[in-house]
Amino acid sequence: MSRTRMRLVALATCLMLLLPVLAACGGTSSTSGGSSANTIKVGLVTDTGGLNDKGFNSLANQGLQKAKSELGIQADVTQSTKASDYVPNLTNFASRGYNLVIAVGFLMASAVGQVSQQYPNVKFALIDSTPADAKGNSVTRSNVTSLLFKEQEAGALVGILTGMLEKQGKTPKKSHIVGAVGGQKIPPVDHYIAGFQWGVAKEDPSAKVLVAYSDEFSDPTPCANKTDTQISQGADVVFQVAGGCGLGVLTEGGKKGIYTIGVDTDQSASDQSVIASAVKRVETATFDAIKSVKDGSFQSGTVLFDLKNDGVGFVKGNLPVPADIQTEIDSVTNQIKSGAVTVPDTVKP
Amino acid sequence: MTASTAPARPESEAAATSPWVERLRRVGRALALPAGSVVLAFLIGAVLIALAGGDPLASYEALACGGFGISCFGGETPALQISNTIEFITPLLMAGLAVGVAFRAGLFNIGVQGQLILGAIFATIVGLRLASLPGVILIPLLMLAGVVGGALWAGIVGVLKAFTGAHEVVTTIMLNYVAYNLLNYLLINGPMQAPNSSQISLPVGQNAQLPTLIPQEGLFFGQPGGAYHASIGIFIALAAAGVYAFLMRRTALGYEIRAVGQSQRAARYAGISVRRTIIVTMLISGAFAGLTGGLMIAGGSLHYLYADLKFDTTGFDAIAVSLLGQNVAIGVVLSAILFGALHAGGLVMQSDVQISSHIVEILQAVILFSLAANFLRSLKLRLPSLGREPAKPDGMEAAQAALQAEVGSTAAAEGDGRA
Amino acid sequence: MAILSQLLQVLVSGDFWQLALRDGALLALPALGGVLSERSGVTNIAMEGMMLTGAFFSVVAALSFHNPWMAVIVAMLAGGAMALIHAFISIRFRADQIISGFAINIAAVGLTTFLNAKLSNFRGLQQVDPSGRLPTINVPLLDNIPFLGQVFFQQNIIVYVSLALLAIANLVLFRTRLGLRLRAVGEHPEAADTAGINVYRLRYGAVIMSGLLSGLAGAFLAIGIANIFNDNMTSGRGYIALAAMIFGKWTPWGAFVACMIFGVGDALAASTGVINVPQYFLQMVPYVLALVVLAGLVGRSTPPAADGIPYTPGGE
Amino acid sequence: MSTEVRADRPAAPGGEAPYAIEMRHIRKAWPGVVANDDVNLTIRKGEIHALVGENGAGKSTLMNILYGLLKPDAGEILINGQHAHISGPRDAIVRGIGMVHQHFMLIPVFTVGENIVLGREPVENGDFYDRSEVDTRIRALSDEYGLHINPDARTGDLPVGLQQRVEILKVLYRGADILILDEPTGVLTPQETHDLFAVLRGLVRGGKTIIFITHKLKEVLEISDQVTVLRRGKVIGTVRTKDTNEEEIARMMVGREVLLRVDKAPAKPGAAALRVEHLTVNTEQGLPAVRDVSLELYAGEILGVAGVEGNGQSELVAALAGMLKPRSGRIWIGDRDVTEEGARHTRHAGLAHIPEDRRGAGLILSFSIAENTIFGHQRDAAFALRGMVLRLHEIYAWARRLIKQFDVRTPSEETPARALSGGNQQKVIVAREMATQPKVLLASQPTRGVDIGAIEFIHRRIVEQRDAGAAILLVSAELDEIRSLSDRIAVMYEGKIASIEPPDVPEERLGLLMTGGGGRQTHPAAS
Repeated sequence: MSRTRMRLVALATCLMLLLPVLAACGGTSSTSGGSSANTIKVGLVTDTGGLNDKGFNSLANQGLQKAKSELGIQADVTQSTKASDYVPNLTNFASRGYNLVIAVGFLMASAVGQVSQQYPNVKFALIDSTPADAKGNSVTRSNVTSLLFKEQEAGALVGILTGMLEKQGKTPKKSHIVGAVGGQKIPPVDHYIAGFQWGVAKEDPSAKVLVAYSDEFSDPTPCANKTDTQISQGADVVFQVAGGCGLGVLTEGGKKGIYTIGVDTDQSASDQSVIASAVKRVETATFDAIKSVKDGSFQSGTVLFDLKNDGVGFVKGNLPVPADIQTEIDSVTNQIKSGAVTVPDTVKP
Repeated sequence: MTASTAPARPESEAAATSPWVERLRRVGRALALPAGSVVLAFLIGAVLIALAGGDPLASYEALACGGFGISCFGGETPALQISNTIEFITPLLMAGLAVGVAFRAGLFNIGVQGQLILGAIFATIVGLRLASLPGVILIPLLMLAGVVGGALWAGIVGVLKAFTGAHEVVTTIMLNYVAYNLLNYLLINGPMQAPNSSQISLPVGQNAQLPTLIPQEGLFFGQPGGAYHASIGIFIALAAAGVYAFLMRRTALGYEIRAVGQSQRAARYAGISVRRTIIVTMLISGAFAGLTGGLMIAGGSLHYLYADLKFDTTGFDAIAVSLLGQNVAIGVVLSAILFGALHAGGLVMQSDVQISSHIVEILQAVILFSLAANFLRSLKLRLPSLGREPAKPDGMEAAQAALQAEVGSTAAAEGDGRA
Repeated sequence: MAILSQLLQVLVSGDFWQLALRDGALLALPALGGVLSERSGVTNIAMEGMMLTGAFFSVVAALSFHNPWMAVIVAMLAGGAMALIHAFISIRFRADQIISGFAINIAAVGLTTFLNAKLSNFRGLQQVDPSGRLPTINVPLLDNIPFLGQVFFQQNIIVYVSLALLAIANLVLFRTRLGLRLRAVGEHPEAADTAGINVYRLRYGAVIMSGLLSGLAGAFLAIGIANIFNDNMTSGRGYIALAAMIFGKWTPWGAFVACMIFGVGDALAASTGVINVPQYFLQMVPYVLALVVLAGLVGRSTPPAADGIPYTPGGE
Repeated sequence: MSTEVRADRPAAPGGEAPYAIEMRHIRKAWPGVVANDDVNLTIRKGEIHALVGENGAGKSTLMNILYGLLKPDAGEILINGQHAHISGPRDAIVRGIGMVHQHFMLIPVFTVGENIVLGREPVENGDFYDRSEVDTRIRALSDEYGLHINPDARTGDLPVGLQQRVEILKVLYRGADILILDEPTGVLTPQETHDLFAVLRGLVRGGKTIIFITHKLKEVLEISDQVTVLRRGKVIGTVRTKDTNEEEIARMMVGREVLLRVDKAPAKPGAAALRVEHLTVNTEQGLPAVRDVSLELYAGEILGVAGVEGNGQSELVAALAGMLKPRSGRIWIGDRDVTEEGARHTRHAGLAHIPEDRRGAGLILSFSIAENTIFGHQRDAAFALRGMVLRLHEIYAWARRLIKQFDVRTPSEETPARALSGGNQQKVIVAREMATQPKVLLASQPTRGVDIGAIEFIHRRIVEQRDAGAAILLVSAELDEIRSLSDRIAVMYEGKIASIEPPDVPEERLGLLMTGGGGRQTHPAAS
């Protein structure tokens, strides 16, 4: 009996050790790298939100997939499940000679700063931030392009709409109180909110803008709850700036009969209450970055996406925009585009 | 009851075997089931991958590449993959020990994540405040700070359990949430937020970072040295595993911890202070957890504190690591290697063959199911020696022992085998 | 002082308590599931996973059937299926129930994330349109009562269901034959077995009930509150429910009291803009409160005598 | 009401079948052990049939098979002449078989009524438990059999004798015709045993059949009509009680001549080794257990403590051993006041303790034998450097020595204690506690649940310790054990020492003292 057991243990151990080796033996014939050497290889690394985040990870992936089908590149994705995955994931693509590695999210700034330095021949695109050095300071690297958005300009336009509606008493409660629910307190989120504050104040100086952060991007409940509180404080228009969590803002607003504003992409289909969306065309930015590598026009430094180049914008929702308001929005749009006005990007307390 | 009919095991078997053979056999017995569970899980995983439209063989090749640096056909550098895996193993092993030591005393520490966060906070503070100290002094201080932070957090649990009986599952979960909010407070417009950023602290300086296994300058295996992040942290973790083994097997304290985990009544009989042992155990558990936090700051690829640490799953993965390793040092080491490799491999698997890395979580679950349920027992009819040993973590036998005492079974070992 | 008056202002608002009750009732479902499972002698830490699975499948079903009731049924079945795995492994294979429960939680994360990506082509499942959402029911007349009307009679239908289930479970557990037998099985399975009670059937039933209830909670979360599925959206609620169950000493009402502490906590967290305390300290309050109450008032919680011990007939 | 319960049972085949139960060629084996080997057992209707054998002889296995808790590997069962397939207790109950288990199948947190009706609960309005109906039925049943009990008392609060009454009522409530009683007298006083026998005789007169499992030969002779002896899983024989005697049954049980008396020389008491003054101890739950007890225990004597379980013996021992803090009073070992010392230092002062709960306190079942041989001494210099690092080499050597000296049957010192038989487990404890040559030895139920061979061995060792000058406090529920080993006998009743008697005190007087000096022991729940 004991001998049988010993043999079994031995067998199991050998199997364990051998499995990978066998796998290795089985496949030694295949060559490393892709079959066609001149195919552009692009790797996308998501932040911990993952591809299903209904926010910038998902949008970046859409841009990548579009590039795959339209430009014929090789497109591979890795999802990070922890913050400590960022560097290994970026390195994984960089070390294998990918032409472009796309990092999605503000929180990957220092990871990109680190890896891009080690792989100067690999190009990087970082969405929402500039790379940071070991001390956490923003740096420029010759192989990194930072895709930054002037979210405040999109925020300003939905703010104009909101302010006008409040001023004209066309909001559900005519309360002159509006709200914004952010996900995490990070610059891209705050830019939106700052623009929104500016827009609202411009049209209805008496209006109050409530601001809250949910500290959550995936669970919609905290966002719905924050919305609830803002509604009970009198808010009748709430702007969501919290990705997947913020979808809770939209439905909660719909339930309570107020207006809501979507973010990043046209979210008017999400709920009837969505009167407009402040969009940020991450998919376009991603696509453009890939295209620039493909056609050799890649430039390091910062690429700014704003109203002028249609990188951010205003999209109508389920409420017909009255002509006077539309006129005002158009005029502010032109002023911003022309540089006549500058929208602030820091949230006022 | 009935089991009292079973006499002692026949002596003939024993007389013939030397202690070494006995010991070897015991190791084999302990390893056979987990190993079998892993193999079984991979078979089931292959079916899942095929169902999802993937190629199981290619997927496992990528997994093995990412995990162990073997069978790499996508242009990966094996050494780099191994380095990544080591980087992932380190905190898992350390945190697995934290869970394990508590399990040994019959305590279920779900709060390793919170303790780890406290450890990381303390370590970061020391790393930043004493940045001018040389590494040989700063690094030990930083680790010590982590230990203190974690032990403090877990110590609350121990004290509450010992003096009020408050259930550790509740208190650890509560303290996790307190720790998450503390972390948020510090990093979001709080005292530790980096000046030009949000959600993160400043990184600790070079002096506070653990030396990496491969020099940071120059090319190694075709890759820049800086790409290799595996640090001597792995040796710290392995040393901790050694300490754990020594503590459990060779010290009176470990003996007492195990006794308390098996039967508090018996411990009292032996003159062991149950309260003191519970508190000490939680302090040790928290120290391991806090050291994990210290290692994450001083080792790894990010040397700063970040708010997303609250969404990090290390403290929970560690529970699986500890359970799979049956709370034995060598078992925890092996299962940390397995889980670390699976995690690293999953990332590569997704990038190479576009099979979602979440399949790895399903694999982990199947491994645990298979281990817990001991499916291999069904093979017992054919192979009578397999599956006799109960695959039960040491610390959780207490209740069973109590029951057996109650029903008067004397041949529980046989009973387990039979069951 | 300003803080106190702000706090007071929050505490007397109907909105606050409406929210607290909703989240308390949400947590009460998995907590109740845990109570039933553990009362029957099967340790259950898998509520998180069962809830997440329920949430996912409720959205899948709501998107395909545009009917919340179908979605609720599908969610409960999904939660029940996860529970069945736990039951099968715990009861039939006499597994360590902590390992099994933990594996359920891991499996649920992997499975739902994997399927979410698969079904939505990596975009995440869409939002549930109003036809697929669980309705809020305003009880006629009663909903006009000041304050109380808003808190108790303007709630999502599942809140009423949850409260009713709590009352029913309490009655069943402590007043009926079924409850007596269930408790007997959890206290002393041999005694129950020798009295001719089918230990396994009751244990299977109770564990599956915990899955159905957790699945229902998942549906409530996904198509009653959020109307969407996001990866890992339960974010630890199952563990909070586990804590509530222990806190409440394995009784339905005790667990509910604990759930209400966390419901109030959620409502407090939502009120961060109103009360002038750093947000994160405010959000700590419920957890610190639970710690203090547990340590000071509740003390030792003793599980059912046979909780977590697999049963083998004949005394081995 | 009992007619209703009986209604769903197949009709008895009338008087023509003489046997209530026939078990034929029953075999049951575990890996490596044959618990029942081709066992044949025939029980006549209306008789009291004693089933005797040593621990581990297979009695309980056989009865668990009959009750459906275990499945036999082979063999058949006939009940009232009809083949019966019993796949669970439910089948057994339906066929009129009831079992009173040695370890009570009672749920401490349930009321008496709930325990009795469990599985056959009267309900109203659907599924609601009908408490008043339960009370009515139990009252009726109590009156019928003269077994009085309060149905609303919490079962865990009752003394053991009353708990047994609940068990019997449980069986009767289910309308059992055939009652299996597994070691029913182990926990009873002589009076309670006497009362139980009266009840059993009454039941037989009322047409019941009783199978009585025991290892107490006197009781076999007193109550049974037939005796079947099992040894190592086999039936050695079935004899009519009238035609046999104690010695013959003992020989059949053990397979050799058995010395039923302990040989010992008269005690030579020395100085007081243990002094207790006005000791008052509460249970862990805070209920008074020991009330103002004073005693002196001399070197070289065995003081037996007799008493019904639950009269403070356990708490007295726990307090002496330093496991329970006394509320008041003082304890000295020699000249050292150990009242506040705790278990560890009390042990250092020269006290050893064989605990009553072998598996729950005396051993850690998952620990190896070697580890168990230092249990309580794990920080002693002999086994741990500076009290911290275990000296494995010394520990293993120590364990091997004890195994040899005390004849522990084990494959090796690294075998987990769980794998040993009850007798060998107890030998490990006895070895550990005696090997330190204690000044004071507390021996609590030292032979409970171990086989005759081990009992003899342990008794001999206890006497040896006495002769070597140890002061021994022996607590046992077995009056025979107390009477044959003790030099003096202290009787405990309700936390006090009722009297100290010489060893040759008549059993009747002991019984009287154990129950409060004369009257029947009454409990509020019994009325």
